[in-house]
Amino acid sequence: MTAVVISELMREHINRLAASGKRSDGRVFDEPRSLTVHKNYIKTAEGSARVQLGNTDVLVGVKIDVGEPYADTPNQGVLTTSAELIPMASPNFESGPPSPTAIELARVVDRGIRETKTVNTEKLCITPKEKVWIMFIDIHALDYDGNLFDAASYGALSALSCAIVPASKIGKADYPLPLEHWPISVTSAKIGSSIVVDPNLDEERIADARLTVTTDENGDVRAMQKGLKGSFNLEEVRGAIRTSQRVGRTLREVIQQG
Amino acid sequence: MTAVVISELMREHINRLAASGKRSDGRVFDEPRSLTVHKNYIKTAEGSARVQLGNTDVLVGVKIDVGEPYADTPNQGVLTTSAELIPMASPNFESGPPSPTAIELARVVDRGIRETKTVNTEKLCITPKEKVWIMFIDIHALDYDGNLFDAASYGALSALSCAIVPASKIGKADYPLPLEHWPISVTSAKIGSSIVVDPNLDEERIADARLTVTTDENGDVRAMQKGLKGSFNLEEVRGAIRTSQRVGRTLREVIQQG
Amino acid sequence: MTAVVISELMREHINRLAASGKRSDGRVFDEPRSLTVHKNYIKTAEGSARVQLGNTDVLVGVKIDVGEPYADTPNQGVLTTSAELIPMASPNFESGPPSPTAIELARVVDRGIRETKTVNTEKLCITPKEKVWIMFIDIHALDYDGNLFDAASYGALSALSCAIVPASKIGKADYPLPLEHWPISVTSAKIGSSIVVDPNLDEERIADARLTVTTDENGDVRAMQKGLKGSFNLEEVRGAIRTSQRVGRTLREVIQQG
Amino acid sequence: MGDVEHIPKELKLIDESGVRLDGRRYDELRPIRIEAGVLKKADGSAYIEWGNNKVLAAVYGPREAHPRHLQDPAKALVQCRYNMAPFSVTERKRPGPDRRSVEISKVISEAFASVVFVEQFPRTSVDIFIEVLQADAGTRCAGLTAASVALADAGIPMRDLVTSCASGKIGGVVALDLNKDEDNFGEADCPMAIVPRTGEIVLLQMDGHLTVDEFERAMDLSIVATKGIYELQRDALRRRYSAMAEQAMEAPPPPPIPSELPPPPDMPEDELPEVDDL
Amino acid sequence: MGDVEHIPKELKLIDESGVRLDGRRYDELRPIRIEAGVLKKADGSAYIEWGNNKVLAAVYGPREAHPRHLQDPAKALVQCRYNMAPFSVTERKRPGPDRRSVEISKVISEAFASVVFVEQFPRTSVDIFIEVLQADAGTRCAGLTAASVALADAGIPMRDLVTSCASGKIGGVVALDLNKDEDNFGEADCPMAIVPRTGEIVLLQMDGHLTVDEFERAMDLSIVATKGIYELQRDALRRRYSAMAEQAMEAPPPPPIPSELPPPPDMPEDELPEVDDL
Amino acid sequence: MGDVEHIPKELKLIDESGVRLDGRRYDELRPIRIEAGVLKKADGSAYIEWGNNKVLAAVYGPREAHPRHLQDPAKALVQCRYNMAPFSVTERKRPGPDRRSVEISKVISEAFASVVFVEQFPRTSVDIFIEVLQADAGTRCAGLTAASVALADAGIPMRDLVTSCASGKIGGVVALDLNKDEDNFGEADCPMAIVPRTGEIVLLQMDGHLTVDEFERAMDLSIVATKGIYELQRDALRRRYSAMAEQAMEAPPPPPIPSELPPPPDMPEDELPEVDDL
Repeated sequence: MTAVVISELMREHINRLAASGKRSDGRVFDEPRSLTVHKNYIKTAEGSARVQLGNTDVLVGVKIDVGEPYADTPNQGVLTTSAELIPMASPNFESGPPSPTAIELARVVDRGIRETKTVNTEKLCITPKEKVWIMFIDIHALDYDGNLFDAASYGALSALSCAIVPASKIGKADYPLPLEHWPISVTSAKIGSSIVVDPNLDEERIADARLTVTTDENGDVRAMQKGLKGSFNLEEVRGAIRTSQRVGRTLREVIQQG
Repeated sequence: MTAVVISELMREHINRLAASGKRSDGRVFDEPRSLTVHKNYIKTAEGSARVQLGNTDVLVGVKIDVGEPYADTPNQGVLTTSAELIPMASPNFESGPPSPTAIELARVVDRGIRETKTVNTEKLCITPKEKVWIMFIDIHALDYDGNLFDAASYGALSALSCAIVPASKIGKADYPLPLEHWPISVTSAKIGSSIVVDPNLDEERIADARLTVTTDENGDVRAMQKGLKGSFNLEEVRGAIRTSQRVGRTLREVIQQG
Repeated sequence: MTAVVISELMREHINRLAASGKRSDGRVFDEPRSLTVHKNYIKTAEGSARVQLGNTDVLVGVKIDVGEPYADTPNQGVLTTSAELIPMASPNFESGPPSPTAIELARVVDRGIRETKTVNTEKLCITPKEKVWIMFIDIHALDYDGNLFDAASYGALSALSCAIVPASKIGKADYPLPLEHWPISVTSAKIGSSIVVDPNLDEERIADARLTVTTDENGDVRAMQKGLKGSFNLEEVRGAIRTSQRVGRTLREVIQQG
Repeated sequence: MGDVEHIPKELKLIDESGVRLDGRRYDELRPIRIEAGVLKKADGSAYIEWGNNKVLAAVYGPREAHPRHLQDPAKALVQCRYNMAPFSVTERKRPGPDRRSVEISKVISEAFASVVFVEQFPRTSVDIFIEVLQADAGTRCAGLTAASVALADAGIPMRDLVTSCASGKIGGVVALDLNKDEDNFGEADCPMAIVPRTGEIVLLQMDGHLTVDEFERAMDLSIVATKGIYELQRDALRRRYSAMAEQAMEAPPPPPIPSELPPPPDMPEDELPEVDDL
Repeated sequence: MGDVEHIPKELKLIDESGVRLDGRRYDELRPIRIEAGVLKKADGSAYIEWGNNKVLAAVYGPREAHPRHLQDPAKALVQCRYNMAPFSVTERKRPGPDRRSVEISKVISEAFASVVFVEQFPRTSVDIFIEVLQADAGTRCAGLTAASVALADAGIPMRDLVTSCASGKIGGVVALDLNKDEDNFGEADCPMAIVPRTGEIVLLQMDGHLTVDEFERAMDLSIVATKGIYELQRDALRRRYSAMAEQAMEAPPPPPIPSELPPPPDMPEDELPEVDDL
Repeated sequence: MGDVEHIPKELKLIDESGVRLDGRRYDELRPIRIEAGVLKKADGSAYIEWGNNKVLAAVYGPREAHPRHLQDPAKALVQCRYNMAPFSVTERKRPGPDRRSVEISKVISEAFASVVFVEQFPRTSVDIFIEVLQADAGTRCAGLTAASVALADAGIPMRDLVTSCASGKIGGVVALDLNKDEDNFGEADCPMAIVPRTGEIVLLQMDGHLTVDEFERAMDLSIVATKGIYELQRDALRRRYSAMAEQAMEAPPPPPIPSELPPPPDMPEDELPEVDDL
């Protein structure tokens, strides 16, 4: 990703707004952008969703195919997550092998799903040790206006939630992917001494630190990832967890109904 | 490939010649360069040919080995074509992974052979679904003086025409590769308002557009590929097809007898 | 590796010393640096050794796993050697795919072991044509002060000499890797008209030519590799072989007892 | 032709009364829908649905070309990257370019090079990104057609829009706009791209088996079809400009936040009419 | 959690009396040993043994950043490369970075970025290399802790040392510093890194399942533990400086051989106290 | 030694009367044929047939080295790329460099570095390309020998030609110039390259098992053989120069087409005799 030159004016503008409790797009600090979810967007995928979080636009497809299990989990299906930050989505994305940013994104989304046991992988075994269903989650960012972590995470969960296991391929009846949990990631960004949720691109660029907290339907913590070059103190971490629980509850409903 | 700076003088020179019906090497517009074919040039290959089209010099080797068929064609041998534009052949070729130019070259040669059903791949099945003969066509450009498309295509056809299936490896008798068609590609280049066949390097560099037309022994069209940044009108395309049919007939004989 | 600018002063200094029979670290011409060997340094490896040759510090690990034999040696285990010149070890090493220097290093160490039949690979067959033990020798340079060839070679031999074949993985008893020879490589460098053994980094950088000679316990030659841009005459080659035999005898004992 | 997954030998791609498996006649296009200006970050963009193909195109530029040694001191580079999303095909495609997409990127780049006024923007590049989201044969034609709209949406001065379509041969009949089954089991496919007003053919590929007469008929079908598609492109741009004009009238002036976007390229006013008699 | 090789279903990671498989209590660290200045070529280095982890860290810089277009005219880049030796794990790891090590390199780079006085060294990079020689869970914490010492050993001006530790949950119990079996079969792991004197958390990751209350307890365990580790870091540096001072007194002056090493960076004298009230 | 495809245990590489499988005596070379100036685009070129080896060498340069940061302000780089065509060996070789060819490229580059007058062409590179078209053991020697002729054909000033040959041990006998079967089933192989007039050994490798005495005998065989090969190199160049002279006399003056070739490097006239007492 090429270096991004942010004018000092922009930084001052957003910092000044934040100091007076405001954000450049009019939201309050703990207010996420509007989320729209379009499930089953892609017919060639076993599951898919196009998700718009404000102006951030992400398409996630789930392909499900027969493959071999890992030796250590012979009765479980396999989950694998990739992200492409295609140059269509931003003047700062370049084609080529996945950047560290894309790799971190894919791994954080993957952990959010995996650690919550979102998919019951034991129901994805065909023949123990030999054949299981493999899920490929592919994150395709189309338009990047900040906070890809959450948008990709919502897209992945939405795509999984409508995915069909193509069991007719092996002479059985197709069935919906067995989902058991609904983990929601919510990202907070620290701007000066303020902490805002779901940062847009302008906020993300000047933020000191970022904290993504994934909570489940019980409010338990399932994954966390701190990013950027600044720091949080413990009280700020606690605040981010509370925000994640509260915002997560609302967005979980949007995704479940989407 | 590094940018090539062509002097405007060269461009003017060739354009002026073309406007008066002449070419820099004395040929008339629809006259290809002389073609020499040396079959069986390489003993380690199952088939091979070194082909000189004017000063363009290409060596093509065919290796044939046992492998697995594609799932969708369980009774057919497999054809795969690669091209290396090695830096030996031109100051403008660089080592490294195949350039777009090399990839296009390999794919156009491959389509010319594949779409004409040059090789009867059904006679290359050993055990259906399990074992078939795989043909690797490797195009090795040695000296590049323009029109690699045709030179490589003639080399590939020549190498296939003398290739032996090494069936003794699996306890049977070796037999010649079963060839059924003789597709010939002929490339036309548009220079100003003139169209010349088999462009040499100087012509190729200043040409506006290129059209490669592959015809079979009946004069039917089997593959086409337009290249470069200019355009053709429909009448020019028709002319290029007629030229390909006529020039193809002559060159097909050279290759069949080579 | 970035270009290294060596001051002419350094070159003159070392050359002047050499002309008067001296070396910058006080050694005589045919004196190697002190060698310390710490075997079984890494518990996760089947064999390992950390070797310090002067200030050159190399860690070599041997992993042994079940795999398939080569088709042409169906009854023999497989040996494969890799080297990483990690940027920790020198300001001139860069991360990325193996450089030509790293590849040459791995191949020279590999040949020294392979050509001496150091390991009796026939005792590493599990099921002919199907399963054999595969040895991965990984050379990890930690601190680079010249003459990696010898340090890596001593490390590899030391690691092999304490390696255990993990036969308990396949229901048998673990046993020591069957070592049959003790090849020792000794590198000579030509500085002006002098030849010094085991060059340190300063010497290596200004050396004209390098000759690595691997001899076995009988004093026979098992591998040689000339490097750098200068030359040796035949008499100098003979001298390097004699030095390798003599120095090798001493260092072999250090490694056998280490 | 394309990859064949299961070979129904007796598959009849077109029946006695000239009706194709999806109900079309030999000279019928699949339904096409084009929308311009669908992305926020790109300088121009377009979305196309063409039968079951779903393709996005985005344009960035003219912007400084990098790496620098690729810059042309005399003109802009036109660089296309055609890419398929992993989930856009039946068998998941591994991310990143394969040989097929490298070739398609090359021929599409070349197709636009003579249409864009590249001399106006030396040392820059005009970058075209085509993302195939859902594929059903004909993606290069759909992508090129959408990219053309995205270029206009980005305000890149061009001599005209480029329009693309394919024809081929199925069950012995020359037919327009093959879908995936027709492409897999048919006898020939011939994609082309044209500047509709001048008849300049800027992309032409063909594989399969056509007599010269069949080739002529295929080209005739495509040329006629591109005239209709050209109208859809223009219509998408018209709707886009109307929407922008409405927005401009309704919306309050933008806040005086310093923009990080580069100033628009210095393009002569009088070039604009060349693209926009829409 | 991590890769699981064999699943002993009935494995009890912590018994009724609160004792873990390796004999530790829930709030006990594995033995840690740190040594500074262990490599000759690097500008700074440290070695750490942390339970069965063996990790080396080296620092080069500040030195000219390359490639040049990555240089920041306003400050130094802090770039970490975390790497595992192929033999450091049970199953041989292929040489070179995998996705996991790319992510770890990124979060460690970010953890140090706010601690190093990067503004003092524009256009340079401070390169941190972490090599895991033997792994037993917790390598990122061990590596980060060692890298912190290596940075100080290299004389890089920092606001303070950074110290790292993880806590997690095993057999239903929140516990400090999981080893490999505990990481594989436990319920959660939460590595963090902190500036001990200010409480700034510069690295925080978590996966598994923790209630908010459990998370609080895990953080408490880690924060207390980092205070002890911080002392080990300072102690290693103290020993390093003593050794250097002794050497300086004992050794004859170095020979006047022209050095190839660049002159030390021009760092203000008064910054040094910030790292070294050790 | 090399890759062994089938192990005929009882294979006798040399019989009681000292005759090898291909009929040669222990001190006999395979037939060698060298031709200079075989390619049009390269600045210099040569083709060699050495037994069943067929190898082409081409030279470009001195030309501007790139990427720029590799340029040496004091001298030319000599860079060799040894490559095997995929069809040059029994089992198809995947295109592109493998570890073996990287090593061979390196040692051949080094072999020429002390022979070319690199100081005359700072910041440039002399690029040597060796393409193995058909391989039967000894390709590095054949390639190096051909490259030497190609360098002279390109007019690159050199102290002398370099000549290469290998000897080894088969069936207990030290023998010259092993072919593929001998290399596969023999006991040792020792390729070398020498400046014949001065005896400088510029390439030396060996693997297998030789007593010191056997090594001496192998080197003797090679050194004697290189004297004959050197004559073949000189002869090829003589024929090349004669042909050029004839052409120059017969051919009409070239048309006044502006050339795109760079002007020949500014090389002092009096250097030329150093290569060309041929």
